[in-house]
Amino acid sequence: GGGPQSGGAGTQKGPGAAQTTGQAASGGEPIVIGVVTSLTGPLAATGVQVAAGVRLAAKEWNEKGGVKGRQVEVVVEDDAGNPSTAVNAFNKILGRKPVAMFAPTFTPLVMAMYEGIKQAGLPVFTSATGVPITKQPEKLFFRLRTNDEKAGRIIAQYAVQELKAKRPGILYPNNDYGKGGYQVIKTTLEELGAPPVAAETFTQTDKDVSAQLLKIKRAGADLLIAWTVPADSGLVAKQARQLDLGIPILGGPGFGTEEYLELAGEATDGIHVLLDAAVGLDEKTRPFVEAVKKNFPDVPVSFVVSTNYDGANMLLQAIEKAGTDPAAIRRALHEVKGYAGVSGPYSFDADGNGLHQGVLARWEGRKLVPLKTVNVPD
Amino acid sequence: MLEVENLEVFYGPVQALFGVSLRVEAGEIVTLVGRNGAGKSTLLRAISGLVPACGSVRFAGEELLGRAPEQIVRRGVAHVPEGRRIFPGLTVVENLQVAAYAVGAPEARVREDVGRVLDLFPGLRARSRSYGWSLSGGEQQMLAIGRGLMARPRLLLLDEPSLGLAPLLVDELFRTIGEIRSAGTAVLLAEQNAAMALALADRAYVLENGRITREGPGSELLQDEGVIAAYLGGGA
Amino acid sequence: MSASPTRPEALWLVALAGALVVPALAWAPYSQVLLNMAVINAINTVALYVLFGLTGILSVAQAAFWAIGAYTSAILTVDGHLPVWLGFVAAPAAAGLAGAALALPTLGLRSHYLTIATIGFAEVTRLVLVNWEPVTRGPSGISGIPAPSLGGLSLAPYRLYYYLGLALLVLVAVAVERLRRSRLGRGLEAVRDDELAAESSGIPAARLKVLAFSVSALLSGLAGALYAHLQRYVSPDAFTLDHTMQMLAMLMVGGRRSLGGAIAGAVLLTYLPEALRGLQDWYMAIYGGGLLAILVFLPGGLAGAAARVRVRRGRPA
Amino acid sequence: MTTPALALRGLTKAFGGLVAVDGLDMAVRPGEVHGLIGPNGSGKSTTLNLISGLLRPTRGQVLLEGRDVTGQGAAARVRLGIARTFQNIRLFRHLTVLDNVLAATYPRTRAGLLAVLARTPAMRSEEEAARRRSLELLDLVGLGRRAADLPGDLPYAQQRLVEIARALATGPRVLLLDEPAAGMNPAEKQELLALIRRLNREFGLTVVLVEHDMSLVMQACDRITVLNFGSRVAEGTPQEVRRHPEVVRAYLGTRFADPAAREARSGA
Amino acid sequence: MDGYLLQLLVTGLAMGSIYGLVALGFVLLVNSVNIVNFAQGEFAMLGAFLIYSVATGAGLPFWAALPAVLVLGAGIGLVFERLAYRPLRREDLVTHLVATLAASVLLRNLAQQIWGPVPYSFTEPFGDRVWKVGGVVILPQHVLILGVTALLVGLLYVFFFHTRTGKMLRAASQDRQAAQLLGIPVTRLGALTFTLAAALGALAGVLVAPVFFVNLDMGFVMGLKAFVASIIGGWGSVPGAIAGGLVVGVVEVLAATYLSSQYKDAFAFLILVLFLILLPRGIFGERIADKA
Ligand SMILES: Nc1ncnc2c1ncn2[C@@H]1O[C@H](COP(=O)(O)OP(=O)(O)OP(=O)(O)O)[C@@H](O)[C@H]1O
Ligand SMILES: Nc1ncnc2c1ncn2[C@@H]1O[C@H](COP(=O)(O)OP(=O)(O)OP(=O)(O)O)[C@@H](O)[C@H]1O
Ligand SMILES: CC(C)C[C@H](N)C(=O)O
Ligand SMILES: [Mg+2]
Ligand SMILES: [Mg+2]
Repeated sequence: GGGPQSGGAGTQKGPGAAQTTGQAASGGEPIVIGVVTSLTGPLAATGVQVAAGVRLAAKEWNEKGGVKGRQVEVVVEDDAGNPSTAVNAFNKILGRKPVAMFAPTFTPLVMAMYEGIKQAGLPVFTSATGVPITKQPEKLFFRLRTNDEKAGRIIAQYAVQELKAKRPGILYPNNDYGKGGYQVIKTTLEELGAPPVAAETFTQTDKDVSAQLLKIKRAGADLLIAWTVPADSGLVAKQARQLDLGIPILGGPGFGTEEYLELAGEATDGIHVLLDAAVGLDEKTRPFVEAVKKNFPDVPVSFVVSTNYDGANMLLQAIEKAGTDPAAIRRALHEVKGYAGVSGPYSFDADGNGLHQGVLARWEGRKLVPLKTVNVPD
Repeated sequence: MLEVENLEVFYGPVQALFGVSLRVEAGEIVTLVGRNGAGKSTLLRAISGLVPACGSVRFAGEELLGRAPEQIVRRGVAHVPEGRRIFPGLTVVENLQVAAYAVGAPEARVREDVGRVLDLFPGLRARSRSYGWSLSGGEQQMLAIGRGLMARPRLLLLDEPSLGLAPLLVDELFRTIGEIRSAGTAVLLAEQNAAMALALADRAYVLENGRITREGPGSELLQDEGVIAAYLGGGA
Repeated sequence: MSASPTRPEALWLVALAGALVVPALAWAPYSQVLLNMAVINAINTVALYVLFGLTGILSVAQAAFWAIGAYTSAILTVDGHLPVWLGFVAAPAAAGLAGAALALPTLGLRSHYLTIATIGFAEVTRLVLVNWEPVTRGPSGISGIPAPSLGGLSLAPYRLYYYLGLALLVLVAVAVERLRRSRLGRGLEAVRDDELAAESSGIPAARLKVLAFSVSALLSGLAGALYAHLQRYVSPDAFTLDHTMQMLAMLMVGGRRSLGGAIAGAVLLTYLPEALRGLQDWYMAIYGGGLLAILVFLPGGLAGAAARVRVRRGRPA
Repeated sequence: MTTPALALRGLTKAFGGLVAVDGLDMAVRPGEVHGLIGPNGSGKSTTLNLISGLLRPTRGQVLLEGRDVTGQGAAARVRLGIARTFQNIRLFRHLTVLDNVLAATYPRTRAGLLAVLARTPAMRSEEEAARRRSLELLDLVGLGRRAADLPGDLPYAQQRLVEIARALATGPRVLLLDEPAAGMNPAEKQELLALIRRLNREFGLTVVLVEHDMSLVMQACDRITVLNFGSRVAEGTPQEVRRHPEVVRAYLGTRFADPAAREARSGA
Repeated sequence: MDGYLLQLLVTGLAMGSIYGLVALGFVLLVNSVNIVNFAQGEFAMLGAFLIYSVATGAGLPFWAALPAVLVLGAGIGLVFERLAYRPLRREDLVTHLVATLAASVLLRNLAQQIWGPVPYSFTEPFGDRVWKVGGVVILPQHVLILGVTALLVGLLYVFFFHTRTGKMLRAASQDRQAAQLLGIPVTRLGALTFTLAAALGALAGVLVAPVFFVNLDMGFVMGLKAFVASIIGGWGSVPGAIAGGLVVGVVEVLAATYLSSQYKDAFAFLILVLFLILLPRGIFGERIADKA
């Protein structure tokens, strides 16, 4: 069964508003969970969601009396979107003797902390999707989202098989996330006999993708696969509409967030999206979304909150079962099979990948309508 | 018109002026002579508010100490500083205009005064559209003096105005200073060219190591043996 | 400051002694990594001091040289399987060459124009790191960088690694001070104060600027190797314009014409944001305000403040 | 005839439409003090800039001891033996007076980067010698006591002397002085005159002197070239030049001209 | 010319006019207090957030909200002048570079405290309207930006070269102390300048909000490119700001299309370096040399 899903009283301004959640009320020292995420800097919009998810779970457990009679304390430190700062944040939290950590959503930041993670030997949760993370030999990572390899394959298959694309074009940001996704999508498209006719990239801080869109159109693309982060996805949708691109768009997970919707506005209508999880679409997830809104009114709700919320719940459950020894926690986590999280069913494989699904949906008006869920077990 | 009393100036821990007192009456030329580093420039800077000082500087009955340089100028005291300080990216004419704008002169007067300065220094007229940076040393000096005149001050502080000017122009400059006086402007003049400066001066002060050691009519100091030995030398 | 003929050598010795014992007092990995970062930042700031403090060239390409050093060593030791020590030699060499390569075409440029050219160089370097995937592995960066070892003793523990860094910093500081007190150093300072007058005194400004660029880049390259083998992972995000700006702030806070100031500023600004972490998401705002306050209330930086104290105590500044 | 220490041939410099130096021919004999005078803006400083290599001529040549140096840069010309001072003092602001002079020993020293880092004995003795020489030069201009000061703390006249010491440190054979007496009082001018003579006679320096103080020019110079509008209007000994009507009219005025010239002018 | 190329040019010019608009803020400060303001982009960011709050948040109509935002922007400029410029007014360019950098960190993070890290969309005054001219898409917002930028270029040019205050400001930027000695009220003019610069920045933010969205990063991105533009146009040159901006915008779009979108940013800097080497004064730069 899942963790408790409705929150108690009291709202906080944002996940960064207070350093810790939960006090040692009863039964000795609190159990400390560390979170390294972007509270400031260019990635903060996503970063605050990580902290919110973990905090919400901890709060709910604490209200039920904690874990093994101990309160749960969440310690959050900022990575400012910068690898060195991320390492410092990680080490700083280590001083609080955490039992496990939550890492940023941006793969290079996670990799920067890797040396420290290895030495500390702690289980680390992340919703970063870069493939290399779970390829590390130590198997310390527990990934809470579908990784890029799977997601890329799902999106490419959907493009060819369901949307009948023959001449797809690809647009991606010139960073780790974009390039990783692009490689998989391109290879899959080629395997499926519909190689991309154009693949264009842009710098993530760039606020104009019209030249790229025009070029893709000019190349005769019949579908645009846009593998972009939320803020850029808004830009793509809007500029595609303005330029009258005239071909269907299939977006990556970035197209399925509140942040995106705020930016894209009307331009989102008709766009297909691949999501990790049907948060907010599925009636079952409603109470969760409301709990987040209530506790963290300023935090946008997306699968980033829900996956980290699920991760924290699985962690606390594992502690309840196996105690606070890191090795024991990891063993317990690897035994998780079919945990029904808000985001979907979790089963950690040997590499530590927990979620293995893709939810395909379509924007109709300003509403996302789920179309189908694809499961890709290993 | 200008009364300086007990002026003291420090540059950090170093004291440059020790209780200096002097006065300049309306329509008078007063010359300061003194060796290098005696404190002539410092005195002028203190009067125009560029360096902080203690004591008292009263102009037309009003205390100037503690006022910002721009307020002092608007009360009628213009300062042609050491080192010219031409605006390099302004043309000759703009350099002049700006000095008049700063005291709120009406446009017609600005035009008239620019013309007068260019008449005074024909060498400048030829370069009137050139940028300040490109002028020769002497041209810059002329421009600096001209800029000082643009404010139509009641008291003009001139710091070594003859520096870098050709002999013919030096003669003319001193003649001009005489004319300025005739027009009713008082002049306080610091000059190395002591002979000419003293000849022109109504009164003069000798500054030594930050103290006034002597004062008197210019012609009198010009005859003074001590002054001759120290400041007039054997040369010109 | 550069005008002072009598340096308080004692101060240096006290600082060094402090630097030697401090790891014993700071056991947590957090403190240990910060010590290491302080040393790396100090080398970078000294490198910037050579270029900006001594030569008057404001370059914002420093992080690019740092990156070139870090990547050179990472690539050679990970993909080339070369010993780490070779990386420590190749990194400064590669960065130094890059420095000369940047200097040569831009020699004719003055002040802000040169600065802008260095921004261009930094951006292009970053783009190459991101896009030249076969070599740099693109934006995902290079992981698994080995730690150096000394006669069988691995220097991986942060505490030991810190001593390696400290030794290099001391070496760098001594070398830079020797440079400053030589004909070359005076030549650099002359170029900084008045390039035209320097040329007219027989000082070949262009050649010295290339020297300054090369030395500065070389030192940052060394800091890069140190960084790569400390974090054991490099990615393009670790070497952005922000980082150069941080080094510049460190130098200005320390006092731009002072070697000691450069080091002190680096240490201070390495710790300042960390000390403010307790303020959570407010801390960057406070950091910006604090940096501004330092500039306003400590004109001339730490070195300037120290000089004023010395004057007040009646000793020669 | 001996080769001139310095010769200008048809030297021309145009700034856009303005021809600051216009086909100037001039020969400076070895060991003489050669005056270069003329009204403000007549091209004297520009000429010095062309000689010292800070400006490239539009046309014409600069010859040092018969050798064409027109293509050489400023620093290279210093190495060949031309040194100068500036009309607007240009000292190295953040270096001490001594370091200002020491910096200019650069072209006469050789230690490279490695020698400097290793502090080789050769480098150290070279450094020692340069330091000694620089202090001697400061003593020569009378500023030994101010070696440790920053130039900005010195009075104007002394800053000019530091400039001269700095120029001397480069080991020149030809010294170009641009208004060295500006801002000096008569006593100081006398000392400057003595210094110029000493440099000329004892050290065998050829000097080109640009100066508006006629008393100094007349006493110091062996020969004088007079410029107006960038061209030579007269050349000769001080006595010849001060009598030249064109020079009197355009530059000197009657104060410096001798009675003969005054008559010549009033007669014209 | 075919429609595709024409469309690309239109896009490039649109981006270019944005760079030019922000570059005008730099130019204004260079010509009056002679500093490079790293926080100029942050002024634009604040303008965008303010218009969002005042128009969307408080529900004021756009044309009423605009003057309010300009006034607020001007107020921010006044405070900025007091805290980040005036105490350092005697220091050099680099001190100001670091000081305005520190101020930009402060402003950006204060903005995050006020508005949160999440971007907003703002589409006034034209909403989603698009013009199509012979197959070429033109956004009214872009036309507005180009028009406003051109107008501002004209106004600023007249201001700096044909008004008393403008000439006095140029003088003050070249030698603060000499200006003071002439009686130019440098302190008051400095405050005026920052008021104008911040208001100009805020206006830029308002105008580009519909193009870039309202977000915390927009300041830095625009700032850097605008800075490049102002160098290409000529240091401190008013017409150079727009000329440089247009060059950068067009080159970027063409290079991204015909050469490589991976290296798009590199081309902006590449032409910059080309300009620096071949035409160091920029398109309209005045020559102010070091003269012996
Ligand atoms: N900014 C300064 N900082 C420190 N000391 C200074 C400063 N300006 C002047 N002094 C010192 O103050 C004293 C007086 O200098 P001042 O410039 O007033 O002399 P002066 O009579 O004008 O000499 P000169 O004939 O050289 O112009 C000198 O000893 C000088 O060294
Ligand atoms: N770089 C330049 N650009 C444009 N004009 C210049 C430049 N340098 C000098 N000039 C002009 O050339 C002329 C000659 O200048 P120069 O400095 O050689 O005069 P000078 O004879 O030294 O005069 P002074 O006695 O006043 O120093 C002047 O009219 C000056 O304005
Ligand atoms: C100086 C430049 C690097 C940056 C620019 N000033 C900005 O605001 O971002
Ligand atoms: Mg003086
Ligand atoms: Mg001259």
